[in-house]
Amino acid sequence: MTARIGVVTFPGSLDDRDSRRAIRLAGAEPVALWHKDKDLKQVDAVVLPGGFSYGDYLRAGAISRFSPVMGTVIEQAKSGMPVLGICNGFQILTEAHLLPGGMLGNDHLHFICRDQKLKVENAETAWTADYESGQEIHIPLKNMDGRYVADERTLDMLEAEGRVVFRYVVGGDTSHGHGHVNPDGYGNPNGSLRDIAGITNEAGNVVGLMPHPEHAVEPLVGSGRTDGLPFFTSILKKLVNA
Amino acid sequence: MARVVVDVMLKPEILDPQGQAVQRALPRLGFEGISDVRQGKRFELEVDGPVDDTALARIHELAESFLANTVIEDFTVKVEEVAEAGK
Amino acid sequence: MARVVVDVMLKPEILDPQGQAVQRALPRLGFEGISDVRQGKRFELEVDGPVDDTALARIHELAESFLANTVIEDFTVKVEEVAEAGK
Amino acid sequence: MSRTPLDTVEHAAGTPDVELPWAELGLKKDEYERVVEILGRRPTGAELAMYSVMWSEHCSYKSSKVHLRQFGEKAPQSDALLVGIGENAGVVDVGQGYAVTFKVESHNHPSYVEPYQGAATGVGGIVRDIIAMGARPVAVVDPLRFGAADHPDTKRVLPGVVAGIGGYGNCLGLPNIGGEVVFDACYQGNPLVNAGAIGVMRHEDIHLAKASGPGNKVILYGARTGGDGIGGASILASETFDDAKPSKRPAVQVGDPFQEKLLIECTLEAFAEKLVVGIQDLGAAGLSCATSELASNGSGGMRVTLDDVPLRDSTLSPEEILMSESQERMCAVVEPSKVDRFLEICDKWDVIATVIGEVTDGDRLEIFWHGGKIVDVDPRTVAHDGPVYERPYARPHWQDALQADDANKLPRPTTPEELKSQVLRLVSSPNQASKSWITSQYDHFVQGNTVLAQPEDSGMIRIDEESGLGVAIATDGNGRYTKLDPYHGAQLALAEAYRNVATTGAKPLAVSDCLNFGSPEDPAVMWQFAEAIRGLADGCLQLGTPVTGGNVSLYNQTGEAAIHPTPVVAVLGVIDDVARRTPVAYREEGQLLYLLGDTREEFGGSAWSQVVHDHLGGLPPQVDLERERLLGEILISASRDGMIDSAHDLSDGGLIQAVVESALLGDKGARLVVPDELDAFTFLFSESAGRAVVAIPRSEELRFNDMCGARGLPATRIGVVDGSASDAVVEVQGEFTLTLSELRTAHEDTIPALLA
Ligand SMILES: Nc1ncnc2c1ncn2[C@@H]1O[C@H](COP(=O)(O)OP(=O)(O)O)[C@@H](O)[C@H]1O
Ligand SMILES: [Mg+2]
Repeated sequence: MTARIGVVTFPGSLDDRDSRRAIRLAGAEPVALWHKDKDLKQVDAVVLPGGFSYGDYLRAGAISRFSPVMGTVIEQAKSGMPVLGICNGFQILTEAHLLPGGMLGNDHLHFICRDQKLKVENAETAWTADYESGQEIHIPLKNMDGRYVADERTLDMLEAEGRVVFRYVVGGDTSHGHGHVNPDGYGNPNGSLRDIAGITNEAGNVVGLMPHPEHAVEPLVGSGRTDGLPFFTSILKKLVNA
Repeated sequence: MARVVVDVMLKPEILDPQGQAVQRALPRLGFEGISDVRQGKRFELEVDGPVDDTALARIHELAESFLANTVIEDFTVKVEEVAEAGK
Repeated sequence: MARVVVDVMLKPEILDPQGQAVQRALPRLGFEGISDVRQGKRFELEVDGPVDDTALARIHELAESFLANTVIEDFTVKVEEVAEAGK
Repeated sequence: MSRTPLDTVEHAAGTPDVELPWAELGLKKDEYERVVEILGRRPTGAELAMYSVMWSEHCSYKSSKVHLRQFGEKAPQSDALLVGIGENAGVVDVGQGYAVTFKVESHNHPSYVEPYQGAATGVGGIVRDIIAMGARPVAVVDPLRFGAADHPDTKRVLPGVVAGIGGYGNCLGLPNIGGEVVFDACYQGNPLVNAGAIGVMRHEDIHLAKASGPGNKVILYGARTGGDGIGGASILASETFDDAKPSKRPAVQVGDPFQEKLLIECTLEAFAEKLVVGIQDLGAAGLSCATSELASNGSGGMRVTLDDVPLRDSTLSPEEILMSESQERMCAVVEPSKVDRFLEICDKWDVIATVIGEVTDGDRLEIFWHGGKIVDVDPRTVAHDGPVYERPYARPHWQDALQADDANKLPRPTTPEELKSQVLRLVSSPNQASKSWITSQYDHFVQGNTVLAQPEDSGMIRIDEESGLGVAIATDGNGRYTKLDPYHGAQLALAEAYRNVATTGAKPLAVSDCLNFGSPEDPAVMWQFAEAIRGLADGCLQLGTPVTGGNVSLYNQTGEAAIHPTPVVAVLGVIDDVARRTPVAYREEGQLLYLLGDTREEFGGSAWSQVVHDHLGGLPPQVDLERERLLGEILISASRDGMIDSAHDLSDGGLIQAVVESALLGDKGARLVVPDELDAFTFLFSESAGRAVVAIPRSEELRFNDMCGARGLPATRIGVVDGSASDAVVEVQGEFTLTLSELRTAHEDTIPALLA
């Protein structure tokens, strides 16, 4: 038996096919979900993929959050179904208030695409169990609105409850600014508060992050590393063992 | 037909790099004496029918739930004179 | 200190994909009766010293040369009451 | 408000003396007279609108046609070519049942007026060409040229162009896998914004722009039609047909990438269900072009009701609707029984779709408005029988003096210190510096199939996950070389793009080009143009890579001053298994560096002559296309057999530029020895063509040398990969040593410092 993991396609989703590929490569069964359908086709978990849903014209994720499928996702997430939001998916999760805080434009005002160094802060969530806490990994990052913001109280709460799942690794040689081909991918790429790259909800079933693990699952393409695969093996194990 | 304007600005405590970029450029352009710049969004809604209290209340709701993300943004709603836009 | 607001909107004949995306979403959110939405930018400038005609003229110039792209955008400049922003 | 009667065909026939503003619409007197002759009466306003845009330089290629013919006449025999010049884009067979379509286009002028939107809509336009062939777009490239790097206007144009290309391409989900950024004062006021796209399909999915089958419906879908790009038509509307003032028409178009993304998805879904008989994108000349081309390429005629076109601006006149260049629209021909399903798919994707007409069994294109027939033409006369000019051309009087001003005679560095400082100047000069400030604004991961992207020699995309089949693309063009010698300059562009593709391990298959020149009315420019095409066509014949399509951009000039003639050449290649690709970066210490090819004293048009002496003169490097082919074969074999771990072609900046790039990318040092037969300066800076540097594992040295020896390719051992990370250096023995961190600062800080 394997797990069925749904990937929602919104108008303007871009990495839906890539997320399905990553799920398949991890050994689970990818299931395509459509934004206009309330029905989740009995999947065991859902990935909200990256992209520019509705062009991100109002705010990233703001329009998709009101789609029929999100009604069901919100409901199911609250009763414990694992949900992963990648990039635009993360933005949708904050707009839907499944995760606290909000996403704003990168502080340097440019789109940024690079292989980013991250630190795994929480290896207990449904999506990160195959990592080790403190592990440093490289995951491609590509976005325009990647700056995570929340008020101080929320940030303190996230820290206190261990809900910061990933942080950008700051340090190393970042003197060349964001456009520098930094072979190590150091630095906060967008001005996110407290270098936050990804967070989880209280229950640990909903995770959102800006970088794209689905682009780091094969040695030949994308970043050429496979540091993103554990996302998909983590959830598979959890679901199969459940 | 009437126009209702919704202005959405980042909350004051949130960094506004776009506004800052404008402000940083000002001296280069020879402008002095502007101590702060913030950049936000302006929505112009053309409303069919009268803009009465009910209509305004609904637009307020729309702004709160949709046009603005109140976690990070503030907004104001106002009815605009139907003057010609333009400079 | 005074606040001058520069509103920048796409010229009416120019396609406004942002406004369109908002407008198309409205029925799904249960909002009817809004026949058009345009989305633009709002700049709030905090001006040191008095906002007299000279100052306004300069801000007009700033808007024209920098804040707006007059090939595709119109703008308006107005002095704002120093009321608290917020909802 | 009184309105003059609708200018129907009937009305036109009855009012032969009405004066039409043909001159304002850009027609010459004799061109207008030909229209009258074709029709046997004066055209209606709508007909005039159509003829005038379709017979414009941009749509009819009237100045370039006579020269472009060579691409067909001299086309090499190639089994790979499935669709050649003339369609929206050429299509090439890449094996395993896959076909690839690719093309490069220009959006130069709009990008100067409004950099962001001009560049964005440029990407939008080329991508629609690719979809119109039946393919899923899989990547874009963006060859760019700007004025001097430190000119204030470059700070306006470049960031806007880059943000626009990124804003549109990123939002469409197309990885950007290559391009160029060149600065030269000659492009001040005339930046070149070229954009290319690649699409992939199965052979059986190839679609063509033709309307056949009487009774089939013509469906317009995508964005509503607004008054975009119709300056001329507005004149027509106001002066002859309406007493009201013309309404305002946009001077610049705004792109809507989200709409285009929906257009891609719904078109591909319609293709997958085999619902489409013929298809055409709407680009320049909008509906005028789409209807007349679809009709003239098909077997029958076409009848269109213009009232059914969904409008963004209800004040548009029929002439304006016909000429509107609103973005993000497509036109499909669909059998009646499949129309409902087609419309359903459009609805699924929230795309507006409307039946606006049908294919008829006559041979006329008839267009109706408010019940009256306003167009009745033979569509071929609109789409294909435009004027053709044999513009006069002449070798410019200054060409000899330019070539006589020999760059090989410029003062050269005399001491190791001077050599070292010139190396630093070179690698930090805007043209040679790292472009990552720009390319990091482009998504190159999306779609999950990017094998190589910037700053590799060519971009590479996997197209089959099982077999590893992939395609590679590189674009090149050197306006300086082409100015010195247009014939050989164009061949050097071809040679470089060909070499870049082969360097990554892919076999070059086919060519697309974007020919950017000044005014064709200047005989000197026309000569450059004619020579460049002749060179390119001869070169393609020799290399066996047919030109499958391209684009011509003329009038890139301000007053008398034309840009350097700038043919940009894109070469597409195929690789059986992307696992065999060869990257630029050095990977392992101890590997041996070999220089392949011959190095001569060749500095005409070189980066060194520009950076150190601000000089342009002499002759460009010699062209030897047989050598390019041999070099390519060796590089491809070596990659296939796993003999090399890194390769970088040598082009502008010469050997030192290439070595520095490979070292920085791999974070590995290199120690070089100047070969006996060369002096250090020539070794480092010469731009002789047909060369590459490869890194070879020691275990492969013998085998590799044997291969080169047997096939007659000079291969010289020039050094070794040595040193890692912080203590690594690039050393030229007996001359100088530069640390990687010095080089990194020099190479990578230039562009951010100029633009950030
Ligand atoms: N505008 C651009 N967009 C995308 N890639 C670019 C752009 N400009 C340069 N590049 C990439 O940067 C690398 C170096 O460019 P260039 O020096 O022109 O290459 P080459 O000399 O090998 O043709 C190549 O991978 C090229 O594709
Ligand atoms: Mg190269």
